Amino acid sequence: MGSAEQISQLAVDGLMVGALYAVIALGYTLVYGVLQLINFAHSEVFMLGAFGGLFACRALVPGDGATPAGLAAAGLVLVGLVAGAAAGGAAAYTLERCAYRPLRRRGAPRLAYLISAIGASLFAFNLAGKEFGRQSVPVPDLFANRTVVTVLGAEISTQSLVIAATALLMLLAVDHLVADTRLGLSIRAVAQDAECAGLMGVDVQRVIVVTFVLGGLLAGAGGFLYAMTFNASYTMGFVPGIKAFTAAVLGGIGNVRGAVLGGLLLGLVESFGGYLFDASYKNVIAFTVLVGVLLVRPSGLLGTRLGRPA
Amino acid sequence: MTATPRPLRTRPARTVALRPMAALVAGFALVGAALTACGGDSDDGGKKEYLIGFQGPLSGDSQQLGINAYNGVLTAVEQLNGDKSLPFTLRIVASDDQGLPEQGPTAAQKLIDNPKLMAVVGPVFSGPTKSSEPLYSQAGLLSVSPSATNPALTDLGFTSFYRVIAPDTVQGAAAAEFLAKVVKAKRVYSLDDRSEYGTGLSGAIERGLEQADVPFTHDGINPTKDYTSQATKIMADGADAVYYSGYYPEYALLTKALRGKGYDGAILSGDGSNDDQFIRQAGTANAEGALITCPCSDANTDPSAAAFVAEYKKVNSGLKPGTYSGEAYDATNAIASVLRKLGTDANRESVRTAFGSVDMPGVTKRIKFERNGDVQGSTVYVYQVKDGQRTVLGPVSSLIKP
Amino acid sequence: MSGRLRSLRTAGLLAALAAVMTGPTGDADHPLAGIRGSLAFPRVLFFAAAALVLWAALLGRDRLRAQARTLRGTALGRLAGPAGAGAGNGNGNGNGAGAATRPGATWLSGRRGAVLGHAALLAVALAVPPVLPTAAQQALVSEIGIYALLALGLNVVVGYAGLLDLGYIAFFAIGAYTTAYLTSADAMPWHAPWQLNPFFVLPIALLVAAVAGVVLGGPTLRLRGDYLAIVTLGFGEIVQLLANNADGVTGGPRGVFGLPPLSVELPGVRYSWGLDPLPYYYLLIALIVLVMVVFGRWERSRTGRAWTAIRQDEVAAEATGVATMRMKLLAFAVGASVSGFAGVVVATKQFFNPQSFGLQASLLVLTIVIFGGMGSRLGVVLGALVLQGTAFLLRDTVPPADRFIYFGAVVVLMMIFRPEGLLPPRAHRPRGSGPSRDRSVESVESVDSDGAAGTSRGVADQASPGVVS
Amino acid sequence: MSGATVPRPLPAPISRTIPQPRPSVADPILDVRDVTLRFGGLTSLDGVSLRQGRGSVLAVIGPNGAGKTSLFNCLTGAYRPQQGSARFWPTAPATSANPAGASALEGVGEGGVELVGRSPHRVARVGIARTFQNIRLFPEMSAVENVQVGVEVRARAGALRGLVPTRAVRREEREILERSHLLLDFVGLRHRVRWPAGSLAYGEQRRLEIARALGTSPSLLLLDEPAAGATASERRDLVALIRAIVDQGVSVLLIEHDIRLVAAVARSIVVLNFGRVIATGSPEQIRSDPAVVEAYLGDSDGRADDRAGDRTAGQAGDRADGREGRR
Repeated sequence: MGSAEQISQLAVDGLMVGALYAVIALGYTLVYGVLQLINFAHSEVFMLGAFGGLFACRALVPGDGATPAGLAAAGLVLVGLVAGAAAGGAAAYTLERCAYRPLRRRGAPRLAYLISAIGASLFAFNLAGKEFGRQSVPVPDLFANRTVVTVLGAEISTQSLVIAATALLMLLAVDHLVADTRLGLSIRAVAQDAECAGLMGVDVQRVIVVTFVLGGLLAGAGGFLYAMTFNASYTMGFVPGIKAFTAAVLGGIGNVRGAVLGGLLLGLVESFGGYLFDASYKNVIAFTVLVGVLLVRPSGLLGTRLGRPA
Repeated sequence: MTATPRPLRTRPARTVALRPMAALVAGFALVGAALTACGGDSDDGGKKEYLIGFQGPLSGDSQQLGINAYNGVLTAVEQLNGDKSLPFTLRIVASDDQGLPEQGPTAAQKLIDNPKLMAVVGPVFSGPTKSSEPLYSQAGLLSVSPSATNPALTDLGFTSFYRVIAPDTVQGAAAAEFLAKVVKAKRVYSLDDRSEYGTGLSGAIERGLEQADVPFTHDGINPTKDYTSQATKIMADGADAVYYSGYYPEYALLTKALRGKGYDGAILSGDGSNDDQFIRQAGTANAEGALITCPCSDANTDPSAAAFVAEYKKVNSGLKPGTYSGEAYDATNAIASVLRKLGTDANRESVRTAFGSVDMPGVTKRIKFERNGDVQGSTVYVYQVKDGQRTVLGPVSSLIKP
Repeated sequence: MSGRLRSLRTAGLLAALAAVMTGPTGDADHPLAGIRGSLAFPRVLFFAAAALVLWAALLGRDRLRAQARTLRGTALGRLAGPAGAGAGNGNGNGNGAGAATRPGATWLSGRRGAVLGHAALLAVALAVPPVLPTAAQQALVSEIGIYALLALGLNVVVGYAGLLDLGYIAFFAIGAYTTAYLTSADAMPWHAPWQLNPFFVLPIALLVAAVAGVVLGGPTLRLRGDYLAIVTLGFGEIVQLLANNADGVTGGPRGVFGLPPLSVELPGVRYSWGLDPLPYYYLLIALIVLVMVVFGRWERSRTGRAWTAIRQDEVAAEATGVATMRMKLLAFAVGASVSGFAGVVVATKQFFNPQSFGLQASLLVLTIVIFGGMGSRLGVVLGALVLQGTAFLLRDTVPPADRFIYFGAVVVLMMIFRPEGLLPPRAHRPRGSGPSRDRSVESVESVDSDGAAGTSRGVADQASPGVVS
Repeated sequence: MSGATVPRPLPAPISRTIPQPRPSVADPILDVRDVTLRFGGLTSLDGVSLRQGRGSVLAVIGPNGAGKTSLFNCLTGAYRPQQGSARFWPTAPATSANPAGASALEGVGEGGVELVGRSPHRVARVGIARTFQNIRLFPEMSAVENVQVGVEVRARAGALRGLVPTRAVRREEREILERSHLLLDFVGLRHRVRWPAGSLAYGEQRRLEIARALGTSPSLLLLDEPAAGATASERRDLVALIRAIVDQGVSVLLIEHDIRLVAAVARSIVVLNFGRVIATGSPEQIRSDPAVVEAYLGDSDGRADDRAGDRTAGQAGDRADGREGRR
């Protein structure tokens, strides 16, 4: 293998993982934009989405061990995505309803939200471990995974293509939704000044719920995509969650396009960093990026809040 | 003197009223938990009862290995209790250490506190063994591990520690030999998971490879999910065999990543990966052809262990023995053989002193100990995934000859 | 009417949740088996009954509250009401110390009562353990005592200064590894040229951990609360990873084994802590009492007030001349040093490896602090006793791996229903005072808008979670 | 709420005080020169200069969003202006170790102390205390504890020394508590000593904030709209309170909308609009100044735009304010 091939291979791998980080990061960024609150439990939404999609696929994949092909494969991927998104959305709704809303109603201080979210996270992933077992679970093979194209020596598999294409579609959809729709307008209004938006007739409570659910839908679908490569397990949320959060901060938290940029960049940094240094330090790399960005440029690369032109 | 201060709220009724719920729910949870506990044990005739302890992970991420071992102990105990010629009955007391070193002392102490308890099968993992053995040695309570393979454990001066499994040095040497002579690897990529077990095994393998003059690259990676850049690194290294010293969840992901990139060299791992979960988690197609070394025979395919397998299935409602089940069964039987000799007036001290001279056939190997508590001699077997099934290729020694 | 139905729904949901939490376990092949099993007969009957009891309790309580409210409403009426009179009364003497006794107080309240109460608790703590089985003693040391000490330290950071530190256990690791470095020549590859008695290591580990706290806190304490939480979490992970990967220094995953036990060697007095848990227990009690006394003194001093001020409104504290950065660093360093302190005890008592210092341990300590009562010394010690003690007693009925389901639920429920914890700190307990903080009412039902000082809610935003009780 | 506030003498700082110098406008306490503050493209303060005599009351008035609070934030270290300087000549409380007071104050020479670039707590320590437009108390702490936090700025016992209750430490604690009670007395909150600050009535909270500020023994007190939301009788009390404070030798810099209240206490007034000083002078001069009349009544089109811009700038600043980063 020549070194140019390795470089493009690492870039492709990094971009694929980065796209997943971006999808999860959107959830952090949207919620942050609206509530100025880091949703610590978002990683568990991601995990539950992965299980949701996985179980749906398992129920549908024929048990004879044959790998589906063609339309059946595409349909199964879609089912997985939808089920994952649904599970994620439901989890996010429940989270908002049970761990956040009572606090908001009381006007609790920020620290309370953080702690409540940490508690919810502990609860959710350990309960998932109890109900779904503590072993890693693979997503059944939904299509034959083989190399489709070779770009500059990098082999791109069906799976990478599926993941990248889906992630891209979701990112575009969210960007459109936030930038161009009425719902997006109210989200941006609440992000900029919740009180004022409330006075102007925006149903703030509803916008918050919708934002949570939107983040949950994305994270759930992202969880399913993630599980296709890396299997699902009850502890799977934590590390990608932290990394997605890093991506959100890197791009500028509260900024939708920033989250995408941050995710892709972080994926690349990690992929190359893991190759050049020690793969054990991949998490250290991510944390170092996080700390560095927070200390040097807390507003991130693009640095604007949700609702202001990027 | 005054009303207690209480914030006024817009919805006082709800918020205030829900207040006691935290306590109530906690109460329900506790009662419910108690409900799940089953009733007491019934006494069995007039025979003397000895207790046998079990220490291992019965919950947590690695619970499967602990459960395998526990079921092995259970099988032996059920079988022995069915034997009318024994002057005593046996009962198991299990203590869960979750496989974590910091849980070890408490788990061990629970067993030590029970005066009727004569010996312990366990601890299952090396970490808790290190933290628990000082207590067992102090209490003079015999503990026989079915699976703690860290080489150093028998050199730490524990006076009541034995194990019925060969340390990783034995497996490492055999694996290196297998790589050099059967796989005929020109270059080996030795990767460990930086755990106590993994580093011990990879170290032993690398010493063996040095002796066999096979060049190798050493690398370590903490358990993670994303092995893609590691796979790129391995392929860039040009090694035609990869040996992963670690456990099956990571071995599965590594195999998946390597095969996904079209790696066509040999992929191997050790006893920590010797579980059907590996095939499941890697996907049948990816796992095909993967090799696993283990200082354990597969009772399921070993004709001499057929009786054990049948008994195991009977006791454990149809489950097949897993990794370490046979070893735990042997450890229990070895303890029982000492008790049988001592009759009804055994005590901890007599059991411990008599155990060093045990010499009996077991289902996994002959059970006979070195002075330091290591089991004598051991065979390392090689397994391969064929058609989605783990199958035994045979002992390393016999694979080398042809 | 709808209120009642809502209570019933809440009660039912909580009971169902409890049923699932305590119910059977599922696995990946039968993902719904656990839930289905939890909601099957006869369990479901029990929990349905529990829900009804809960509902009845709620309704009864509702009614009492409503009555109390009407009474209070009339009492508060126009003027400051009885409360104001009482308060003025209580401070007629003006110059009394912080804990001036209130009129009408019985001999059990006030300063003297507190001292007596503490003394009684201490007597129980000293007298009971010897009669317990050794396993319980073992748990008292390594699961309760150590965590009580850790919780006392974290309490300074979270409870006093209002900073969320999720990498707290890293300082525990630093204390433990410092002990290994200084006391043994062969437990760890890297060791000091001379070996010290572990007792001398106590102050050294305390200092090392405090310095580590300052080094970490220096750059990060400028960050806002939730960022700080994430950065400290990252720090904790990094310390664990480094301990695991730097096998040439720390021994890596093999851990540290065989440190010399604590021992006293004075002329005439020779004592060595061995494997028996009881001596460690008494040592821990001594340390806990020491730490509680020191922190109690701090709590009532200028330092404690500065911390509270920072927690409640950092901008105002800074403008009032409180060196907020320095005080936050102090809180961080103090918390870290207690953690390092505990590290010494653990290191000399038992084997440890990097696994022992994971995120879960940090979260466990946090859970204890939340449960016990942020800012309350006795509260967090009792929190450790109750939480960890229950976990120990139920270890054979509830799988230990399920513990964190309960801990997570405890944290969320506490934050919702009783943010001030099991035993709230003095400041939050009822005290002869007037109507409560009507300002908090203003922010009810509105969105928390991040210290937007332009709005009237700047104050509430910065305040501690213990604020609203 | 609680009836008339009868100002009493302002209690002495915990350590002895040297005699306060007589108020004299020729002897400045504050000299602000050319302060410019921008947020992104928005200019919040544009070359603001003002000068305050020792022992005087200077009022800063201006329409909403004129930059008054931004000016306060620049003086107290919450913002760092891009240009300009603010020099301050404190009258330091003397300590027993240093009876000379002012001359020994760190960094105070002929040129006074530069405020720009100081962190807020160091501004407070050098002798400037402030209140906030939107009251910022420590709502959970009792009234007296709120004041104690201020008084303790001048305390000697640090975190470690405070641990050991030596005689000196105890005496100091007693003095702090005593002084805090006297300050509460001074602002008329004697009957609220042990009440949580958050439970006080609005007017009481304002007074408590002033007591806390006075606790730091300032030579200059910055009041940000102290009469906002006050009743007529509360305003009268406030006038009396401010006069009493000035009588004790503390200079006051005041932001206020109520021009009658301003005229009652301040001999000179600075008018800000769009971040610029548009007029300076006595209340009478200001009232007849055409620029001021224009600013308050004048053409509404232009003003609406600029004010909106200024408001956004203020918001951005407030957000920074809420974060830990001060600059």
